[in-house]
Amino acid sequence: MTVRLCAHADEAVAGIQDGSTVLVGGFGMAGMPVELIDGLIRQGAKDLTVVSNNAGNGDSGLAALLAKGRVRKVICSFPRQADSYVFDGLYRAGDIELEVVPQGSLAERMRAAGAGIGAFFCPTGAGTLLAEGKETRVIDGRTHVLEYPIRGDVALIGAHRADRMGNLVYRKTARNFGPVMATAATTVIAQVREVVDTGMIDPESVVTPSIYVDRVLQEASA
Amino acid sequence: MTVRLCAHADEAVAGIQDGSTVLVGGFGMAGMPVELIDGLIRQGAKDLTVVSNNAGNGDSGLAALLAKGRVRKVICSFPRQADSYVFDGLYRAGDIELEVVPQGSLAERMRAAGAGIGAFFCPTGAGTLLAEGKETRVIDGRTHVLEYPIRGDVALIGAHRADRMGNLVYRKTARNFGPVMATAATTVIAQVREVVDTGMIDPESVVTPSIYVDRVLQEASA
Amino acid sequence: MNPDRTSVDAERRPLGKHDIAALIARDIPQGAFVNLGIGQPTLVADHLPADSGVVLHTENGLLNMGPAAQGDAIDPDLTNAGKVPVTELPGAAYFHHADSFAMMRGGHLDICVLGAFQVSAAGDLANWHTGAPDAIPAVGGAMDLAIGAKKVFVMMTLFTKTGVPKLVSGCTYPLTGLACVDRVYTDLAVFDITPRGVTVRETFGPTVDDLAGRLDLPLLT
Amino acid sequence: MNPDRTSVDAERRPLGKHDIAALIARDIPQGAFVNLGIGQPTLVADHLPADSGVVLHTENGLLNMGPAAQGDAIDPDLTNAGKVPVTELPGAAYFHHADSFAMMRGGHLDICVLGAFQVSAAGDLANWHTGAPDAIPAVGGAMDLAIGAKKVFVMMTLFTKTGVPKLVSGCTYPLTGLACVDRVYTDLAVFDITPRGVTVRETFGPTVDDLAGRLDLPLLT
Repeated sequence: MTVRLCAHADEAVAGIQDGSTVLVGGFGMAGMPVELIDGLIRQGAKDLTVVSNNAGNGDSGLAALLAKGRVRKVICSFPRQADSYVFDGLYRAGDIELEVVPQGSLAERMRAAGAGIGAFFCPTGAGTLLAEGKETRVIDGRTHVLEYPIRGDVALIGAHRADRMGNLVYRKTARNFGPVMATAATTVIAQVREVVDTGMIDPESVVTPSIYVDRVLQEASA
Repeated sequence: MTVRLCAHADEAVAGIQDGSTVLVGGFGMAGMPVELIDGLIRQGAKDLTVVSNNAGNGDSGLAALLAKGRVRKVICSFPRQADSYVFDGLYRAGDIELEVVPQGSLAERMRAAGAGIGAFFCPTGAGTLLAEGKETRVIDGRTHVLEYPIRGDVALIGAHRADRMGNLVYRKTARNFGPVMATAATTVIAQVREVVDTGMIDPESVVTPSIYVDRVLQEASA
Repeated sequence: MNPDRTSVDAERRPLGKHDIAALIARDIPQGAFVNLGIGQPTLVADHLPADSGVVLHTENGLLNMGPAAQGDAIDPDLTNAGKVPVTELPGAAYFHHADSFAMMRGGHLDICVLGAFQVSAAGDLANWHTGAPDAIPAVGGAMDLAIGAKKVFVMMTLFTKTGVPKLVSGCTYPLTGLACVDRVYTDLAVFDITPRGVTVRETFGPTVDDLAGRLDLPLLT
Repeated sequence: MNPDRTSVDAERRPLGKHDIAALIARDIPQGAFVNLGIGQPTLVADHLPADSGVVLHTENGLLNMGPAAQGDAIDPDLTNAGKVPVTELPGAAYFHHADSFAMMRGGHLDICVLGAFQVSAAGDLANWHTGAPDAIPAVGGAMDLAIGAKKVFVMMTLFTKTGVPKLVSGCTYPLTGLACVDRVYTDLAVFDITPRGVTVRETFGPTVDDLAGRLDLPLLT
């Protein structure tokens, strides 16, 4: 349905429920929807499952959400970083669950959710710790692991530009997980640097079509 | 490896082997690589399996290839059209095999081939004739059909513009199957309307990155 | 019968295809994302108000499709799923076939409107194959459309030209999809397919009892 | 030992990391599509000739990546997989993560160069996890890279700082991928992993017999 253009992050993240699965875009800081995450911290939803490539850095953004004890579980490919001390502390204390997924399988499992694929056989991780307990099958002589979709109740993504219908384009490698997460969540909330009139984005260059986007927040800093 | 810019269709289709699986782009005439198909007719490879949305119209293009008895099997979603009399005649005479695949599963099976997915559970067609004999599984209460990748030895696709590295952009709905087929074949041959210098296509707007493209033919008519 | 729930208008004549299209257009919410199947369902577009904000999807790779192209606007690179030249509207987006069918199969379209040979009381749809032994099977995107949209509306006449019902207790033609139809718009009535059975929403000419007498399935109101 | 097949240069000193990188760069064919893993493998880029036509892929969504960005060219929207600011070259293309990993997993990259804790005689790779009980597991794209490229090259020292071999009969660290490594470039020698076993291609200082004496696996030449 018609996209809502939000004047403030609090409006953009309104209504996120306790217990939600929240897909959070970004790879490092590129594409990270910082204002939306800060909005989610103010908004107060708890018992969240966060799906993101990393598990937060330093003390802001995702790390701040974790520090407030609002995240029950993290699904990511790479939680351990030089300054991921907030996550590290919670994990070692047993205060947070972790599911580590190979980066490509993380993306593909979200794509499957968005694309109506019930499950898929994937060669990545076969024979490793990360495939333990998963169904496997040899196809064309190669062992594959059966992977299931990862669906979000909400996706928080960062994009470069939106039109008033909600079509999105990204910028350089800040594109990363945004387009996939936009297909995989019930409510998709995009933080963008600018909103332009409908018709000002070339239809050949749209990366996330308007159908996937529910709310758009123009960054305050832009 | 480095793309080859071909001066003539005969050079572009050189070396296609008897018995090859050939993915042919286009939806109706939009995106149909007519010069490459004509080149394949001259080139002479036979006993082909053709994967395309339709099974030829009128007397030219794919229909002409079929009429010459060079195609053993067609895998498509919609063989029957008002002027598909060449295919119809061969089919009724038992002179050609047909595998009908739902249009989305056709695209997704080629995507799987290109994306290294061994097989996937798909809800499309469950409980219908087209799922007969296929493995099924109920996932989240819904019956899914296990679908396997469709790989091409060769893909013949039509695009709008290439740069000298082989990056491709398409035009409007002529994009259709081209980008998917480009990922799914060992040798990818693109017919384009114009070839521009490398750097003249916006990296944000590339639809088929150069890694997928082996040969480029600039249309003679362009 | 519950007159609060079913609108029976014995004064109304059976609807023509344009009337059915208008009826469907009336029921499409503001701003919905909609796929109109090949054939009669495309008529629905003509009845959407200019300010409806409805966004049309065509499975060959376009969102926010405009009306059929005329004259100089005809572009062989821009067609709908029926291969008819069309136009694009501001805010359009192009994508390839795998992305387009991912959008359909993933449940992102709000409504899809399809023609049918038969619809069963359980919402099974048959619209791709007559089952005739010499017919060449051709499915296109019918099965993807049938299972993908949040709501599937069928647009058809209630009876064949020879008077055989097309809303049936079980389909005899080969199926397109199982339990996928939500609502059936016909020339004589509109039906909802519900877990309890087939419910009559509205009739045009016949009473519900008239319809019940001509159909081989129970009707709820 | 077959001196026609193995180049043993007892005069040469063990290679430093830049020498190994140069060696790998020498073996990358003109125009190849290559992913250089995080850490030492990124050094290979510095040794590719300007006219090599080699196209670098970074799994966070860019083909035809350029060198690290300096000064005003630093753009927070443009990094490599190690989150280091980089540049783009003419003919670059951006894509999202599902497309990027489809490209990797689908076997479209010609070569991937990875670091390793251990490589086994069967080509098993261990490079993501020390297996230490208190280690926080973090895999990133390591498993996708290991199984996806047409050829997987490993770049590592042959022994740990305490002299323990890293080319082993079977990995003791948790695996990244099974039977996925094709060639191992080390400071002391280059090895091919073949169906017959581990073959020494070239040594730098030690003889093959020296190496065989220090490694717990048979070496072919």
